[in-house]
Amino acid sequence: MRNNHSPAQPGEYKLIELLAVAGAREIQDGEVVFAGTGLPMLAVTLAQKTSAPRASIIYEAGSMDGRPAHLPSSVGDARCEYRASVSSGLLDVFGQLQRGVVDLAFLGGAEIDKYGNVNTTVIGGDYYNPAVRLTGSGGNPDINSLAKRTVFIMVQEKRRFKEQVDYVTSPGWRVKKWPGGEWVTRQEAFGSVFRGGPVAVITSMAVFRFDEETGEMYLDTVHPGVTVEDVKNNVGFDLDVSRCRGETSPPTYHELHLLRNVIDPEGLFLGS
Amino acid sequence: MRNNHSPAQPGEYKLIELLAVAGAREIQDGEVVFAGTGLPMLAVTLAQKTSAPRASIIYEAGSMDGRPAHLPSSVGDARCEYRASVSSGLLDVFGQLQRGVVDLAFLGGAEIDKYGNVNTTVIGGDYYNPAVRLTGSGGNPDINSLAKRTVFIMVQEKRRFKEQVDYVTSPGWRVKKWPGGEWVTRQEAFGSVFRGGPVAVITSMAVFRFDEETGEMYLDTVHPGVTVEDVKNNVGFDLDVSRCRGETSPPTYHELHLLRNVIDPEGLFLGS
Amino acid sequence: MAKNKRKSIKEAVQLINDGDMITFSGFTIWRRPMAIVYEMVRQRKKNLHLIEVNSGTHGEILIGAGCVKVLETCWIGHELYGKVGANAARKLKSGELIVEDYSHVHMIMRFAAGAMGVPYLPTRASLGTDILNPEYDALGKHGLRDGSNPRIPRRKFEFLTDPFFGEQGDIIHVPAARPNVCIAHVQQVGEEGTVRVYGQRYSDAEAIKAADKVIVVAEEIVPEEVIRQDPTANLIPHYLVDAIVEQPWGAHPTGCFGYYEVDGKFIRDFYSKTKTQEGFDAWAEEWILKVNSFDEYLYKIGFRRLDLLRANSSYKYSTRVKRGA
Amino acid sequence: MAKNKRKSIKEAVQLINDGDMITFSGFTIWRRPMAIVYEMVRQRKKNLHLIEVNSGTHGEILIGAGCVKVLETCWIGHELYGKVGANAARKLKSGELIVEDYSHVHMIMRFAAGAMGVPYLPTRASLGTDILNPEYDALGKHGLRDGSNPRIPRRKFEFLTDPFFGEQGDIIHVPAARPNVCIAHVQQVGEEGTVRVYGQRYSDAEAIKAADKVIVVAEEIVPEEVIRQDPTANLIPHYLVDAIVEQPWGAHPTGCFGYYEVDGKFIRDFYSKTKTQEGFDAWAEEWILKVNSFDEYLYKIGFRRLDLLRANSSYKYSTRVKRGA
Repeated sequence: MRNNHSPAQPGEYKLIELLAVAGAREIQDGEVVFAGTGLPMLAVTLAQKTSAPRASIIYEAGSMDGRPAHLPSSVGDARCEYRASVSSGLLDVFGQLQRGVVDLAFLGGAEIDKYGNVNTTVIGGDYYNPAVRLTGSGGNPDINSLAKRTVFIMVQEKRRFKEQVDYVTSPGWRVKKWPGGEWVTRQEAFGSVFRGGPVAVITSMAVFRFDEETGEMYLDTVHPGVTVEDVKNNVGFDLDVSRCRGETSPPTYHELHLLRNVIDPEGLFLGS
Repeated sequence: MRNNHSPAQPGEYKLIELLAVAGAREIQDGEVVFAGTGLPMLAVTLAQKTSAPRASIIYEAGSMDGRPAHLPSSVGDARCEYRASVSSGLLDVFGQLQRGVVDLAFLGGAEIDKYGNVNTTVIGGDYYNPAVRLTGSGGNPDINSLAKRTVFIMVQEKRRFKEQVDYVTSPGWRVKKWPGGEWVTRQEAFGSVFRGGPVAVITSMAVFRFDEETGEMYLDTVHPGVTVEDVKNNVGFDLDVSRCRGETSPPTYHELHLLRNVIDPEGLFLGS
Repeated sequence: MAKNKRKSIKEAVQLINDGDMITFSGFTIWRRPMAIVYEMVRQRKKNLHLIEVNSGTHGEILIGAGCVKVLETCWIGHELYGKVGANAARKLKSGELIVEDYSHVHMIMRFAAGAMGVPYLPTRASLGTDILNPEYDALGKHGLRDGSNPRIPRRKFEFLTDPFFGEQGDIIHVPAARPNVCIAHVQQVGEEGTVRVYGQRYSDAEAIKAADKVIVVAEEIVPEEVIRQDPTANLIPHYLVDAIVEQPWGAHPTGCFGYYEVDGKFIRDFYSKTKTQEGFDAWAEEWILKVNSFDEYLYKIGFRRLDLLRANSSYKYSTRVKRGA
Repeated sequence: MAKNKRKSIKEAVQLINDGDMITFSGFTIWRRPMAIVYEMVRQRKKNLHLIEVNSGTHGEILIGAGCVKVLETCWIGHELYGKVGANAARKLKSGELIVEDYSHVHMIMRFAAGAMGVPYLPTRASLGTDILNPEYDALGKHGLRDGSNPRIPRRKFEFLTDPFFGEQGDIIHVPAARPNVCIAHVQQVGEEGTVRVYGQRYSDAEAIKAADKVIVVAEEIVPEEVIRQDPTANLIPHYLVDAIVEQPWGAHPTGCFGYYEVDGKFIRDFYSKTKTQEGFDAWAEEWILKVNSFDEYLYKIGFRRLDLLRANSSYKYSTRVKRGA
């Protein structure tokens, strides 16, 4: 009988399951995590049930360290506050975020650039007459700018990994300082409230991290079955692949069991 | 049998009962009243049981429109929140105050000057080495400065009614504009948030009001048994008595019954 | 004791004027005052200025129906059931709608400022983003920051530094939100207007307190003496509420903690129709204009569907509705 | 799940350092952490900087015992049971204590700023008062605003005007309160640290969130799974709490909603003794230094008195204790 904690083989898991597992591994036990809707929820919930049982999750609609019996469909969902430590509202949780309570942010994005600037607002055309108008920022830039570390989970496509995003919704390692608009480092922009920034981007093909000096994205691991060349072909800027450590660790059978049978048996995010 | 609503005679009521009744008569039905501890509580509660049943009371510790079954001994008392509309905390009630919700403030003071500036901080000597150090402001200046009208209830003594108070704890009709310290009208100091100011001072001897033009205090009514001369002798500045309307209306038997048997049967503020 | 605040949905909507600045209770697709929103479309409200911490299905309906001129918010979409606000996107591109982008923290602080009666609040959220880019000041670009509308601030942001602790880095001041009207859907309201919200309170307290006029729709109007038995559980004192309306299921298709689930299927269908104006118009004809009242709308949805959405009394959400793909 | 935060009173007080900036739960003579305050006197804490929305009997004890160097607050007294803070007044005049006056709104906004992680908040309360007089800046006068203590702001206030709505009149910025430690007495805390407060919450949330270290004393430590059955009734999430202590009656002689009444007679007696330093010293000898623990103190007060103070379960306060003159 195969060991539950041994890695599953390609074909035995879905991409989204790999992403959830890769996300879960970014969480240290005891951390306070601020997570968005969707994959971040899978990742954090999985971590709580494996390596980080004492991690607490804040959702931006106002729940703190809920222990959902059923997977929430969004952060406003009644399921988020089941057995929570506190359930209140936005002013409370965003106040805590600004106060410096949050260790790790888990967020998504439509576009990203080599400095980790993320766009969820407008793509193409002009700001006032865009080719595509997206949802707007939500809490993405707030959570990313005030947590100690941020992990983005995204779809990998060349058009989404750009030299420069069309609109900086959420700040990376090099940003513009307003109202002047001069390019500065994230540390310079945030001054006293600089606490860190994006540490990883987990995509459908790979895991990326950022150089501590230059703030530029580099390839850390490729997902099983994906080549470094594949990744390069799906990135719109010159990507440093010299530090690639090899393959992203696949899910274990135990993790797959948890995801499929315990965390998302309804197939809300995993699909059917 | 005497009519319950006929006025009681001197000797049939205590001074404090007269003050509570005079206070109650300042309240219009339906108003939102922000009241301090002590006599203001008697006044507001009496008004709710007579002419202003729809008046709501906010106490600064965080209760809104409580309907106490027993008289509270202070604004933090559990009795304040009995059958309240909301019980929360300071940020909520002071936020509402600043937002402009409060029609009438009911406050006390140790010293007052002819412009209605009130002192509850230091008397005599220097600010840093005073003859008497009092409690400090509490919410007095906040409530007085952000309500639409303020009524002060105080003891009348010459040393308490001064040309100029030793320290302006709570602002009257002429105040200093800081940080420069130039004397300005209350309207000038408050600008856009000017909503009104002190309208009456009810003391152990009389009721005073303020001239709309000059902001100076004048005598409105004297309590039964007190002469205009008595009042002048107990005021430390030149008092306008030309507009005195006569006597303060005494309590009715019904009001005395409510105060003694319904509102403060324990003698908390009325004494035994 | 208090004057009678009870209104019908029609009467409540008559309190809203064309051109008003409006905000709402709830969060994305949770606890939105849909019964009022449908009636606003029926009464053909015009030139509304929506100011919201975040928007959702209710905003998309008002925008699709042409009731809205300005949308100030951090987000519009339908969560899992529709990834963008398609009506807003279309009308932004056609020039019919002005969208002003702020972040989530900016918006909640704007409402907190409005609720506390100050003209702004400071924050350090979202530095380094294009939200702060002065060229992306939509109200300014459209000439609306000239002070002629006292509810529209003359600047989108101000940048300052800290004189107290010697901290480096910018502080942003965000202007207060000062809506004419807040329309809230809650679980319970007392006969005098005391508001009780169960579950997450989102930004309801700030939205209600920031507004000059407050309309509260509740699943249930309850005796004031009962709701006052636990005043710490209440959110808003009666004297801040102008009108109360009882409308069970009044937040459908959005969800209501303890009462019913989000109707994801209904919202997904709505979203799919909003990809064209014609699609939206047909949807609005069917679900809003051809039904005369919210009760008729509920009848059209049907008992079977509504009962599946009904919350389990322990979990506070439905355990019977199918949510997955 | 969480690490064990349970401490004895002695251990909890060892978390407080000489020179720390300290704040407390409660309001004047309600829900003050007296068991901890008595132990602070026994452990002879020194040079404390108290920063409080308002102070009360607990502050008077620490000041009388010489533990306090600075008091920043809007008020100190004992409500009906003692009209001023006599120890504070005496030590202010002798130069042993620095008192910095702010108003009630200023102080709550200072704590709200600390809780929200911003260096200041704006307000319009108390314009035209000597609180704003630059000559009455006690910390400045004593040379403490030189930036050497990062928790003491470099100015007492800042004066600005509104650039957004064209409003006239000054806006005051008040600096954030950033205490090292908050000591809170509450009714219930979960085993992991989740805090529940019954009745008015005063400024507890802001005081706790503004502080770097949080000590919570509760009437009862309760199972975390029970306190989490109604998370909307909880005030503070467990991860903000560092130490928890169970101490029934731990707020005596101040009151605790739902548990017991203010012991007015005890406070009145205390106040009468504080009119001289000798009087206070004798009181402290009898009630603090000669008793080794809070349990011994309760024994000295006696069951008969405590039981009279015990709250009626419906009213949430005692209906049996005599309160009047």
